[in-house]
Amino acid sequence: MFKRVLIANRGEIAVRVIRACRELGIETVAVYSDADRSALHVQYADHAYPIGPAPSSESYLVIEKILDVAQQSGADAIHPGYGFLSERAPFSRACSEAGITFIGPQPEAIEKMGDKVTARAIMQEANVPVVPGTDVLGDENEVIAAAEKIGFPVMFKASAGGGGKGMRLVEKKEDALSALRGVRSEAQSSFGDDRMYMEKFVEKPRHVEVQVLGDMHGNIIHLYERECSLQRRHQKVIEESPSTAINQDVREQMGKVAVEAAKAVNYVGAGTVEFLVDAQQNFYFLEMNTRIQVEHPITELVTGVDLVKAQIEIATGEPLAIQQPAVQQRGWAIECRIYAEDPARDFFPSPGKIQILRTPGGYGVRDDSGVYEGWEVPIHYDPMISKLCAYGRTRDEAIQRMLRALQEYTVEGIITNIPFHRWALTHPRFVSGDLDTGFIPQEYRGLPEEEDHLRHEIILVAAALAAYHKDKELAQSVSSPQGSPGNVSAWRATGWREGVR
Amino acid sequence: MFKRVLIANRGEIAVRVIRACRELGIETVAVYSDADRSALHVQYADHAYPIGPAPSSESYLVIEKILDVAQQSGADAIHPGYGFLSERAPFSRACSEAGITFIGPQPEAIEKMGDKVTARAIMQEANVPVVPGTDVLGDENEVIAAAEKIGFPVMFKASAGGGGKGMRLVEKKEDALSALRGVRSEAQSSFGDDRMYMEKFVEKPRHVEVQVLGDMHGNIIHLYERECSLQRRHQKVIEESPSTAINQDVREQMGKVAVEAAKAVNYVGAGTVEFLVDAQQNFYFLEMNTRIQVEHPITELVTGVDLVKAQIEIATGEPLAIQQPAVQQRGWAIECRIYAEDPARDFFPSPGKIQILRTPGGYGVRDDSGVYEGWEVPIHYDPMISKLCAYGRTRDEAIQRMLRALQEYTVEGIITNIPFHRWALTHPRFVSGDLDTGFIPQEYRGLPEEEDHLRHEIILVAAALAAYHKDKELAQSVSSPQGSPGNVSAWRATGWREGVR
Amino acid sequence: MAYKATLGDQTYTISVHELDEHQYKIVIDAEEHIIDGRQLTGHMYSLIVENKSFTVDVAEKDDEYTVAYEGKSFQVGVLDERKARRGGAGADLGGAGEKEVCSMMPGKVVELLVQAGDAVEKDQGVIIIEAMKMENEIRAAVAGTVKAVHVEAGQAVESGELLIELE
Amino acid sequence: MAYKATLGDQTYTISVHELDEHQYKIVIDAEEHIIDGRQLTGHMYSLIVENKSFTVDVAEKDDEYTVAYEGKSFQVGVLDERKARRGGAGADLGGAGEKEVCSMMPGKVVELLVQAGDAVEKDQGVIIIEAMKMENEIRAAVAGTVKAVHVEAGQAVESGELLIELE
Repeated sequence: MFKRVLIANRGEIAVRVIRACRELGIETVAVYSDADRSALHVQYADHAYPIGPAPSSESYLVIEKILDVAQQSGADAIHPGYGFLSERAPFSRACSEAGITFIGPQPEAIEKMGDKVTARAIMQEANVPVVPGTDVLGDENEVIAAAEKIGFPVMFKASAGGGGKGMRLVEKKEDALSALRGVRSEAQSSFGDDRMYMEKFVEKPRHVEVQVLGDMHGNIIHLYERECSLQRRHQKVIEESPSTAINQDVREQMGKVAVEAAKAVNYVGAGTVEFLVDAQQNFYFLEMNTRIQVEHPITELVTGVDLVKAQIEIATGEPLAIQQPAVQQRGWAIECRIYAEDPARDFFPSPGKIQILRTPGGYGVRDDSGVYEGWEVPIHYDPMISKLCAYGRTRDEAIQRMLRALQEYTVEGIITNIPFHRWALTHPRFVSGDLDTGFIPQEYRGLPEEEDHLRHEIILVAAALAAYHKDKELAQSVSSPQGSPGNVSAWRATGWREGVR
Repeated sequence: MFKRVLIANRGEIAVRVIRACRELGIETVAVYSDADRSALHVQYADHAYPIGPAPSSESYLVIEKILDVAQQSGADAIHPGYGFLSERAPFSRACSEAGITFIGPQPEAIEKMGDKVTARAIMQEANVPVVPGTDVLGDENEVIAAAEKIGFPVMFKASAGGGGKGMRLVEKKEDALSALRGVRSEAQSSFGDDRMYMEKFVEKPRHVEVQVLGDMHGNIIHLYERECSLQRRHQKVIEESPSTAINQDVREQMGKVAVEAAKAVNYVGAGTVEFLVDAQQNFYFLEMNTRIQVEHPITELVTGVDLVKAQIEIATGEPLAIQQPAVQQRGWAIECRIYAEDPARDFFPSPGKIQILRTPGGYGVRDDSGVYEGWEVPIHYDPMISKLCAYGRTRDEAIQRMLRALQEYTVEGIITNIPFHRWALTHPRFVSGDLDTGFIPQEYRGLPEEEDHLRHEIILVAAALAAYHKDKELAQSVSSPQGSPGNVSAWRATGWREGVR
Repeated sequence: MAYKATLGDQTYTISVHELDEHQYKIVIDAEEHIIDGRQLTGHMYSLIVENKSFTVDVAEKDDEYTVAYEGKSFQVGVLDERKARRGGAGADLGGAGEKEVCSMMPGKVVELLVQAGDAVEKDQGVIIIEAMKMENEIRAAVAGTVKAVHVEAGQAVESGELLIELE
Repeated sequence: MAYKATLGDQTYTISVHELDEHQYKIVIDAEEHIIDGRQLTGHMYSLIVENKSFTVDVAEKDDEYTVAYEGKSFQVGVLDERKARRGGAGADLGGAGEKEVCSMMPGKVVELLVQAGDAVEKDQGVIIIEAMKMENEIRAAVAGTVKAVHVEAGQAVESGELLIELE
């Protein structure tokens, strides 16, 4: 087992990895940018090293700085989390060259899966179903011809794309040329690579992904699926496991296909094979994420397997601790990503100081938080402050438990999307499992107005009482300037209001 | 389903029941004594009613007051939690008479199981193994004769006893008469009933109990066992499920016997059949608790069944939602009861104001708390402030996760037994599962002294920095009396220290 | 004490009478409530009103109270009656506010979409601010002409900072 | 600034030098440490010392600091050097304390096991206090004779309250 692991990340995933290490008796090394000196992951780690200015391009993304700290701190392995350097083959390679274990797949697997066109070809070779589409396309004529052959609607996709960038839906021939220019320029500016290809657009698609684990001894297993159809701007918002999109036959088949996909690149570590599923439960390979996924906790809740620990054990060369037949789904788990954003104002980001934080507890509730009361959520990183998961014996129980947990979850000082989650979880289409990736744009028209007389009364009563006490306090301090302030009720609240907009 | 449930309890179990109700869409009614106006369960409930002075004999134990509130508030059912009125047959009966559903077994089952001698006779009738022993005994001669027949060591037990009261171990004949007088007077003063009986004392006994659920349609299932051998003064401190005391055969057999025991009293609701297990894995019926048990969460974690919800569903007349073959143990769960008591000073109670509370999170950690930061733990009730559970795929994982969670758990202002739990969970006998009910008195000799140079340095550094900032602040306030205190670092801490002893 | 309170677009007359420790009679527009109110800690308060239990967080600044309840925040302006007669804060912000485009969050100016002298429509995007890895377009609340641009691309801005003035 | 600090039965000489914002040099008995220290919130502080990360809670009262770290609390008496020379607080409590039997917790007196004039042995139980449903026997720290009993059965007592005096 490793002696000391460096976590090349921040926020909740850094805390998640630190917890796994602690449970394995491994020391942890945190790295932090100037904006993160007071961040939670720095507190939780045994060791902590500064790595530069707030922008991640000058800190968390700088391979040399991470490796320097690894060497200084005596770390024998690096866990990259997700995002940042987690899917950069050069980083994986640089780790090996520095004699430090990269907790993740080999650079070759990252490279193969990182290039969409290569991945597609490998998958076709391995008989993994892919969305009908093309190889890399050349000039405009070739693009138009390919689109007509596949049949509109089609998706134009950047070959180096990912995370929702460099994609465009083209509904009819007339739109093709401007879409082509758009994708190429976005691909060039975002990835430095303007190659693109094309896929058939799957209508009412659902996003279902399969978790896999592979060890260094050639064993690869899957841990069933997660459904991530609830997305906004291609960012997942709510995930669940199992999926309501597929029946048990398709589920088993999809698991087998995911294992085949991973085998095709001799995959080692934790990875996720993403599929598009259509209304007939046909599924098509979309891409493979060669890292731990944000939404991994719901798989842990349903299968009972600690995926981050599995990653670490695999990286030490241990064979998988669990075999395929022992992997069983039990119950249902849902994850709501708690974002610092305002669902009432087009999801504008809402960084700032968390003045009040009360997290839910009790049975079946899991909170993976990256923040604490009193911390100022910085503007430099993504707005996810926590992942709230609910587990239940049935999907209905998981939904009801999540609603209960959301009700207990109090965050003040910044605005969060908690009210959005409540809206989504009570939407008839969500309740019935009738989802697709267009759900939010189709259904969300802002938060419902709740005209509630009782609610208004409580708000008014609370404000009036606070005002009354403020006045009383003022009156007393005037009449007895030497009076101890401790004798006065402290109804008057200060400070928190500073952070309220 | 019920419309509104009154919870005739306080603390974490009241919060637990409120959460279950909320997830079922049921409104909740809290009751509170004068000491509990600001308690957590009052905040969590939809409705709240005062029921009198702090002593529970004048509030939580007064049947008429509870029923009054039930009627006033329009509650159609009452959940009694554990302790207080939960095992009082007259309360169950009074509820029925008032037309309010008692969420628990019928009064007859409570009565039969509440009287140890009656319960023993019923169990023998049902072929449930009991510890060799006697019926109710008469005069001294009869007691001595019975003890000699069974063979020392024996246990003298009050017929109406429970919860560790009215029990005495008698090792040899010479001790018998004074023990007899002791038990009788304790039984008379505690239960108003001085009848006593006798049992063979099982050496190195382990306490293993089986959770059962019975519905109104005659279905009774078990949800496997919990081991509760870690006790101090007959109070459980750490529990786990499964138990390391028994093998799979014994486990299945014990489950079947527990169902037989429950069937013998036509049991309806959630109940627990407690057994003593000896070193040869013989098990003997000890008693049946006719209520939800403090340690029910570990069964929920291992089986995936929400026991409090099951109680409520059963009380509405629904058949059990789960059948015996579907009940499966998966993984391992441990519960540590967090008590406000000082493990360094003979576990003296430590009520007071909770100045700082930071609870652990992440995968496999469940905290059922009855308190919050800023609350003053009252002197009137039992010292349990929270139940911390850890779940793991294996026992080792559960232990390591619990240690990690205990490390994250911060409570200041009052003293807790968290350091005791760390000691216990790392004790070689605990790690190897070599437990019996004498573990704590045999092994615990106070907290280990950790002479750690680094720790001392950190303590000194923190205190010195705080002193430095206090001095700096004082100097600045002297030199610029009009200066805004906001400009000065707030290193100087106040308030919390008030509660520190 | 008597107050004028503003919540949303409604104004209420409220009076508060202390009956006993923690016990209050509060009259909102002639509707009477008996309240048991306790400060639990910091900004957290427990109110029991006719045996219904509510937990709220309250914060105050300049006679504006923020009350957070069940995951939503509400702004309540509270003035005592004398101040209210004089016309205190919270009356209104005037129409001027709409002509000022302010940042809705701290962040960095990515791009200016208009310059001084440009005509803008209502809801037209005028500036892009980046925060938390997201680019957010800020729009004009009213039609008008750009009078002044107070920031430049690349600049860091605070929440509420004036970015662009229209006329 | 230079201090005398007492932790357990040891006394240390400590000096604190502010190098830069949040950066300090702290010398404990000639051992030098460079510290990055931040107040995170309330009583919670983050210290990074030679790239090791520590989170502690600190509270102060009358030159006595309580430092909570990893679930344990430590008492540190800190005096600046001038005060220390004058012999300030924290020196010692004197032998008198041992002859005073005080309540270790708030609770209720259940039973007095001794009365004025009784001889008591060291560790002899002298009074039973109930708190949290538990009866707790409080013992004499030294042998002696009961000089005065300050409470009676049934009475509520505070933590630290003087119960019985010995002589």
